[in-house]
Amino acid sequence: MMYAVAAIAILITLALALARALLGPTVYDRIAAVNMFGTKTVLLIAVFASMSDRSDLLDIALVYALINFIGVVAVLKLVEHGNFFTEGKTADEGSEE
Amino acid sequence: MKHNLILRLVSKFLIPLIMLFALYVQFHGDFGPGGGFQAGVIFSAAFILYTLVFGLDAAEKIISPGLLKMFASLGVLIYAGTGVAGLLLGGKYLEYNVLASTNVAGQHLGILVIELGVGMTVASVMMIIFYAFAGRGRR
Amino acid sequence: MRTLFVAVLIFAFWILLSGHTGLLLLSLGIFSTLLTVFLGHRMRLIDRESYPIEKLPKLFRYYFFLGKEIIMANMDVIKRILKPGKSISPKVIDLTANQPSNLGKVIYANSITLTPGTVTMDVKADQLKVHALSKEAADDLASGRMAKVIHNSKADSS
Amino acid sequence: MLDNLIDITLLTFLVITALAIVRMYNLFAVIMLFSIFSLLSAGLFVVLDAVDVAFTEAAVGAGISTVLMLATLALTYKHKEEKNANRPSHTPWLPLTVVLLTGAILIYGTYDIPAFGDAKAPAHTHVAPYYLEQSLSDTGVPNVVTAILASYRAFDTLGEVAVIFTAGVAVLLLIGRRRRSEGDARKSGDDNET
Amino acid sequence: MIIEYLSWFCLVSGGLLGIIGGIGMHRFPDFYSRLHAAGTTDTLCAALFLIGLGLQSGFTLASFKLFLIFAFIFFTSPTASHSLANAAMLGGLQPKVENDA
Repeated sequence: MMYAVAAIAILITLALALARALLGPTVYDRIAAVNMFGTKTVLLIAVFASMSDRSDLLDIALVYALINFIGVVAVLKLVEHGNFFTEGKTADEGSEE
Repeated sequence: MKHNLILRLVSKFLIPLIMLFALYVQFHGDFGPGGGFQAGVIFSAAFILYTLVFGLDAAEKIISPGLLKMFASLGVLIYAGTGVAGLLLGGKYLEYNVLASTNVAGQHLGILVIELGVGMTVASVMMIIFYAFAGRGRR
Repeated sequence: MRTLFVAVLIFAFWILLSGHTGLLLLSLGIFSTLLTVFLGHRMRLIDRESYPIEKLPKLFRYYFFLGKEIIMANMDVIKRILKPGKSISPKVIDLTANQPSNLGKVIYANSITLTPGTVTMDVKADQLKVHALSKEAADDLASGRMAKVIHNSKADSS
Repeated sequence: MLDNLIDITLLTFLVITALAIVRMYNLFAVIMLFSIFSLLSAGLFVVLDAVDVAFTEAAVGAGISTVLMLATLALTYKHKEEKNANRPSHTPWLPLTVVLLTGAILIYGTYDIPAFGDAKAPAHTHVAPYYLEQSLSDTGVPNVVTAILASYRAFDTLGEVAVIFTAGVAVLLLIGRRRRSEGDARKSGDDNET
Repeated sequence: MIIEYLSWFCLVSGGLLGIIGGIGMHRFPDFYSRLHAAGTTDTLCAALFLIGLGLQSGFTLASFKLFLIFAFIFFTSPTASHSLANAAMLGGLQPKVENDA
């Protein structure tokens, strides 16, 4: 019961986010919607995992939580430089040690 | 000039965790979902994040394209070599039962080794593809 | 020293992920930890910015404060979403992040983003560009209340 | 009950997204919708209990595919300067006919497929029961998908790895070569073999 | 029993928060204000959901994984929001502002 309520709430949110992604006037609106969609999918999978009592499903949610923002980073990089090969800084440059 | 400070710091924190998670997926394919293919993809995602944030030149200093090609071939070689090892030990090609003293142990060892091969190949090929795409257009 | 600590941390992460304590998986875990730490070291990822181990207790105290702050700000945004008619008056303001360390600046900028109503748009040197949903949110930030808490919790010291 | 609800909702979203992708001309937006598509399919696979497939979808869809598609876009965009070349130059009728015909044939083909959940279907009588019952004692691996992929069907997987390897080689041959004629003094040491 | 009520509370309020955030994505006039509705209510929503689920599963490995999911969302979500705002800014999208001061 509890899980059903949670899942339905997430599905409604997914629908709202999907509508924004489809309407979206600017491309950034769509990306924001995709981002929200990603988080909500993670939650949906987590709810489903708890409901069916299978903790191995949580690994999938974990993957999304870990690497879903790489797409947004790629978008930033593309908008900023127009390519992917521009020299960035090495990791220790600008740090204090 | 400190560019993208937030991104740089958060990536520095997350990349080792993504890599460890990839290795966890690699070695727990027997128990839960996952296996070599998924692990390879996640591992290469960590590298792609590194490339995106710190630039292609920095990434090529960590693992050069030549080394990647070697790893990609090595993965296939490990897989095929496991099969040959089965042949040499008196079984059929890719028959794992003869690899260890008992059948189950042999199967376990064989699966572990070939998954490692799969993971290596997939991770390197993904990185090769990304390097090729990202480096295209660089003068 | 820090590398050792990070290695222990990462190994703990492995154990808790896997939950298996067989000999094979433990040794694979050790192997994975070593590989990760080696690569992390090669990429120069492990330093006092990304794994600030000596500041952990202070950071915890700060995140407790931040949690309260997030809930309050969420309430505010919810009210604005549900209020009929025009409820927002967006502003862009410039702030100076006077935290001495990079870590402090990132914590500050991310805290601004995490509390709804304000999003950090850009970080250049120590200038933050912040988009705020309303005048109140902007004024609250400009008053430097959050920066003061970060300073008091000493999470930002270099 | 709840499973069915989630199933149907996600499938509906999937269809809507697919239609939107077809209708859209802005490639950047299409890539973003693709990542929604991938998220939805991963969710669907989870609900349908295909955990390993869901994992693959998650791993590939979350990171790699978006980045690679964006990279492709970054490469092709420069060569296409005209902004409003939106409308396709061909008429839709020929492709539509082909698609409709193929679809009709495929639907006709489904009449020979055994009914849903039919216990006598070949898929359930041939080797699947053996795999399901014996894999644990044969291989000692709890995850039956891994047991099938890596042990019973190890030849197939070897082929797949070879395919991936070939894909890498092909990409290298096609676009891996740097144009070094334009004064590439900066990089000369470690990638001579490209 | 108390735990039961608590996790009910968490899940319901998390769900409501998510839906309200979704509504906000449609009510607000421009991209930057929508980002507030979407990107940032996400964090609290996720936290509430994961706490609720964690209370259900008790002190197990599963709830540890739930905690990890929360922790990663906690770090990646503001980063993604910031990157997106930064990208939009660099891409030349002007925020609608009211300078009444």
